[in-house]
Amino acid sequence: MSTTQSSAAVGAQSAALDVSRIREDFPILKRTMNGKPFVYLDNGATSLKPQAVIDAEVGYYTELGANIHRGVYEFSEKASALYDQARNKVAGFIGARDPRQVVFTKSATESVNLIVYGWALKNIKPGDEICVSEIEHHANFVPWQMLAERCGATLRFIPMLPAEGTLDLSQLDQLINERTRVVAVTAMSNVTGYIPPVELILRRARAVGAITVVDGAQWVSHTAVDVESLDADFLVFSAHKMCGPTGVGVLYGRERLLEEMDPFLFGGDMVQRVRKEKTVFKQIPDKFEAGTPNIAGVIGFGSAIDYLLGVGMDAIHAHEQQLLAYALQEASSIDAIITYGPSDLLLRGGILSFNVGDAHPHDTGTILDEDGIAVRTGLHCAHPFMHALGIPGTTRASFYLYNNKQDVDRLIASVRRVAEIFA
Amino acid sequence: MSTTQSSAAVGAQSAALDVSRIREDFPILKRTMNGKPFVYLDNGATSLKPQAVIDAEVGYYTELGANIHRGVYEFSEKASALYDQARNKVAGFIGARDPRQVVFTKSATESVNLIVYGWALKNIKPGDEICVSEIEHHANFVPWQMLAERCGATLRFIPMLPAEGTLDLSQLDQLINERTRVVAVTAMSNVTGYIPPVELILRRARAVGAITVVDGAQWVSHTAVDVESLDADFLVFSAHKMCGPTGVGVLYGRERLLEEMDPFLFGGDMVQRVRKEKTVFKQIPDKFEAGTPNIAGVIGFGSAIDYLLGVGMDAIHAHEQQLLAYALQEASSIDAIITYGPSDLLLRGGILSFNVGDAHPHDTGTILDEDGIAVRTGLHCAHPFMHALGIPGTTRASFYLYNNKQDVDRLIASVRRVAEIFA
Amino acid sequence: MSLEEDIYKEIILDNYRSKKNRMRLEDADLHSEGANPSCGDDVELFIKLNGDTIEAVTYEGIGCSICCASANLLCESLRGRSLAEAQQIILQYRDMLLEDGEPEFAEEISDLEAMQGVKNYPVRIKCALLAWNTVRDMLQDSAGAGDNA
Amino acid sequence: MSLEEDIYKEIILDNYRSKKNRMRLEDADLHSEGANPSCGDDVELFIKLNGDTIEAVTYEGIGCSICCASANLLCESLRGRSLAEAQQIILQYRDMLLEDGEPEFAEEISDLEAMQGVKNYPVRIKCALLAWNTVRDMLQDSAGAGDNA
Ligand SMILES: Cc1ncc(COP(=O)(O)O)c(C=O)c1O
Ligand SMILES: Cc1ncc(COP(=O)(O)O)c(C=O)c1O
Repeated sequence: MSTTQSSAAVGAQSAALDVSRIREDFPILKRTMNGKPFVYLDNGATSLKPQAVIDAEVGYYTELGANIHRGVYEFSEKASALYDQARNKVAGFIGARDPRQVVFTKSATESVNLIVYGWALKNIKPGDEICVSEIEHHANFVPWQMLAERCGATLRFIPMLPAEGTLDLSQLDQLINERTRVVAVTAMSNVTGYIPPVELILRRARAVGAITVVDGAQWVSHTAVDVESLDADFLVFSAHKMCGPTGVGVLYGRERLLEEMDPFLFGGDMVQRVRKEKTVFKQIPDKFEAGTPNIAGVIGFGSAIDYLLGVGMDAIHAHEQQLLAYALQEASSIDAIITYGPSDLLLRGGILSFNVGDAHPHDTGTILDEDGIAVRTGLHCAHPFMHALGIPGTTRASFYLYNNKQDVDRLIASVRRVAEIFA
Repeated sequence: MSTTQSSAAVGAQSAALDVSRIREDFPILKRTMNGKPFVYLDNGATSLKPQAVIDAEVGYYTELGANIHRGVYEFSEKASALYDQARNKVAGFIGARDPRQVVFTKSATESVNLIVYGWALKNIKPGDEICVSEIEHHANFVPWQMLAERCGATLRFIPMLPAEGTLDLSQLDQLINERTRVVAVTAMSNVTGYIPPVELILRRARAVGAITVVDGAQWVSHTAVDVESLDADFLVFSAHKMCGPTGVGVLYGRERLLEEMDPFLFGGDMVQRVRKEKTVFKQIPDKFEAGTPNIAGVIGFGSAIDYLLGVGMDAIHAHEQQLLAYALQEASSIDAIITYGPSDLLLRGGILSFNVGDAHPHDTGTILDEDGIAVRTGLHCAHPFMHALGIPGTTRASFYLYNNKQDVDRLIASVRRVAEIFA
Repeated sequence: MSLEEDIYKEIILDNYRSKKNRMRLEDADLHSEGANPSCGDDVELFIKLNGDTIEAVTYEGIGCSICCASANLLCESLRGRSLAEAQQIILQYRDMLLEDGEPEFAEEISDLEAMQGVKNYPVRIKCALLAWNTVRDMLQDSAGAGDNA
Repeated sequence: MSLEEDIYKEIILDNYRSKKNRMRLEDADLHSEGANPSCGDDVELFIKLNGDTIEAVTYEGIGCSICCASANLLCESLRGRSLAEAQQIILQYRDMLLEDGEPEFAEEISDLEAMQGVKNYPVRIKCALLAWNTVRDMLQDSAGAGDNA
């Protein structure tokens, strides 16, 4: 995985972002929340949008307005071209060889389900095994659980080591074996920011001929990604977590597999020829994009990709690493705080999950909210994870390119207040 | 169906819209296309967006930005409230008793597929019959064809009468019989604007205990709808055809059926409790809304509903009827034109489908484009329809609230040019 | 208005931390579970009846300070009450949070008034109601079941 | 630049309407179908070979004036040609529409130049290319098949 390399280079690189210039691009950062300047540390849930992305969506609505791939008039052709360009941009962003490997869905969640309905339901047989990890987001777990139930397959879990929330790979060769048909694993935990050794897991999966699914929802937004060297069969992610609009997801897939797969949603635009007796479907990626897509969203996503590339993914990654290191250092001065995740920062993206004394995460969130700070609290759609740790959730601060040290200082000050109240 | 009543009242009512004021609300109408003032007559494909809807989307991105249903902070709570309000508005708009009957999808197309995957695949058995009409859009045909194929069921067609593109109901009692499990029918043809006697078809379907699915993609946008009196099991439609954003669809369903249905997409936010062994799903509608939804789109849709209600659906319907009558009258003076659809305007929404001499629709579209007029040309995602008529497609002009007589005049003038070139 | 004044005052934190009523009742007559999936709060209630009187009431579960404090206060204020009295108290409690009712709790359960500050934080009202809605539904269901029998 | 000057001129409309080459060849040696799903154009080509020479070439299908006119012109200009000559003409035709190549067709097939105006309407270029891409692929495939044999 290219991550390890780029994060290893962080110290040397010092590719400092011009964060104050970047902050100018995000209009919402001028707002106040509960009377305090807005500090947004909920990037794991969704990212803020730069003006360029908002403008791209508005531009589509005020200058083109038309549906795509169906009109012979100028505005429709222009909208179609922008839509197709967005696909090219996404393909380029992740290093896909061919834009036809990029399918637009409505979310990373739909992308995983597309794999399950289009590939897995017809290929998984009773007795087959599906291997996931214990730290998966529900989006990359519940669909596989449903699949196992429907097909009579067995679900196996790469266990979590409670100490640092990392994966225990010591039994990998038993967990992924010749009965394993699918290995689905996250490239970055949305709870702790932990970046598992996906390369290793995928290598083992390929050795037994299993299909590999990588959940990149947290990862693609924060790191330079190269799907060719990752060598996964499928990669899923969401636009809204990477400066793009809501309602757009991506399924990247190996060409051969996408071609083998059944269509998932049926309807207009995915068909070549429809007769009462028989329908012939289009080729990939069209056969997976039935109906009118989220045109404005996809066009806005194209502009988000441009924006991120303009800033530079390696620089973003390095910046988040610095913020995380700073936050951890500051947090360590608060007695009552417990943080989760690996102590080796090279194994982590910019997420700080914690609890304060006996304050419930919900209480912590409310106090931070009063101080103008947005964080996520609770189970983070990762019930099995929390269950394994035996905690009622965490408070999660997650960083992105527009966050700065002041944001961390505000966070730490507010956490101190939590510690005092619940002393 | 309430349609027939309201359209019957058109003559008397003369609820004239203030179209020039309405046009002010749509910024794109100030544009030119190919150097000519833009005439948008492609409303069947997608509608233009009023400033209020654009503002609602932008407002979400610039003032809230947060994900919904997961945050304890102010902006997330506000975004959640707006999202939930949009559901209430949609429910009110179609006269649903309970907002929980409104499921947000990404499109009408996904809504039909949700019914197929969530209800039909587990209920349809070999030998069962599914009845659709020959004039369906692919969105309400291809999913049923796939279902029939997978389940060994038989697809039956309510045939089209080629003369006016209306449905032949003379064999209805044989076509819908005690083996019929599903009856799926459009409430308004996207090719001709024909409004079939859905009430009659649904009554027969209920008599044999079949599930009824109404495709309202063209209908809900143009008519006051009351699902209670329609008494259908399911109704599907898309926001983008009714002044709303792209990437949002609706599945309305009868409570009992929605509750019986399996979830369709699996992941976060649709679960109550997830354990490695077993997952408990949320209630309707949440169990159908896995993952981060199109938050900006749904909030924008809420504002589109407000906008349409502000103008008044009966007035919109009457206005389109007047435009259609005018367009048909003007068109009749062009020798080479052939128009499709019922001669009785009470059976029609505001769509004019036509061909000119031996000009292929594509040629017509190009000439109209040069004259600044946006229309749709081709098969309109209704191959079986075109096949039944034996034509290579049509040119379709479709009206909406912001169209006026000048638009029709411009259309007619350009069609004359087509007739001259292809004389 | 500040969190320390409205919510995070001693009386609530004490009730949050109290383990007194936090246990399962193995011989409960009534038992029910309530959850707020959006925040992960999850509460189980146990009631032991003696005729029409609530002899014992306890709770178990996971929740924030407001959720747990309100559950503990619930146990404290319903123990020893008749079902009719209990229903009256539940009504008053809900009114305090949902309507603009000024609370007029009897002296011995006036601690319940401490929850009034939650009103200033609309997001948290559902935390303060979870246990109370659960007990209300539980009593209604059992009354309904009685009617049917 | 206007449609009447660039596209809808007599030579194209005549080729669009011509029925001369519009038929199936039952004894064709090569047969292939091409489609532009986005506009519904759908063309079938039939070629009868005599050694290396295209003895007959016809088309069938549904398409706009540009699509059908270009298919008819294709038949007119490839009939009687050797495969090598045909490939040369196809190359030139595609260059005319896709590159900035000034067409230099031989006198007897100079009607092909009429299609040049389509360049001003980028949306329609794919209509003008459908039959020509289909024949190119068909000849390439058959050459490839020959090599393998
Ligand atoms: C009658 C009809 N049904 C269904 C659809 C599908 O709508 P969407 O593309 O928004 O899913 C359309 C739109 O093209 C339509 O006209
Ligand atoms: C690791 C991970 N996977 C998947 C998802 C699902 O993304 P979405 O809600 O956009 O479908 C998320 C986002 O919450 C995530 O953090």
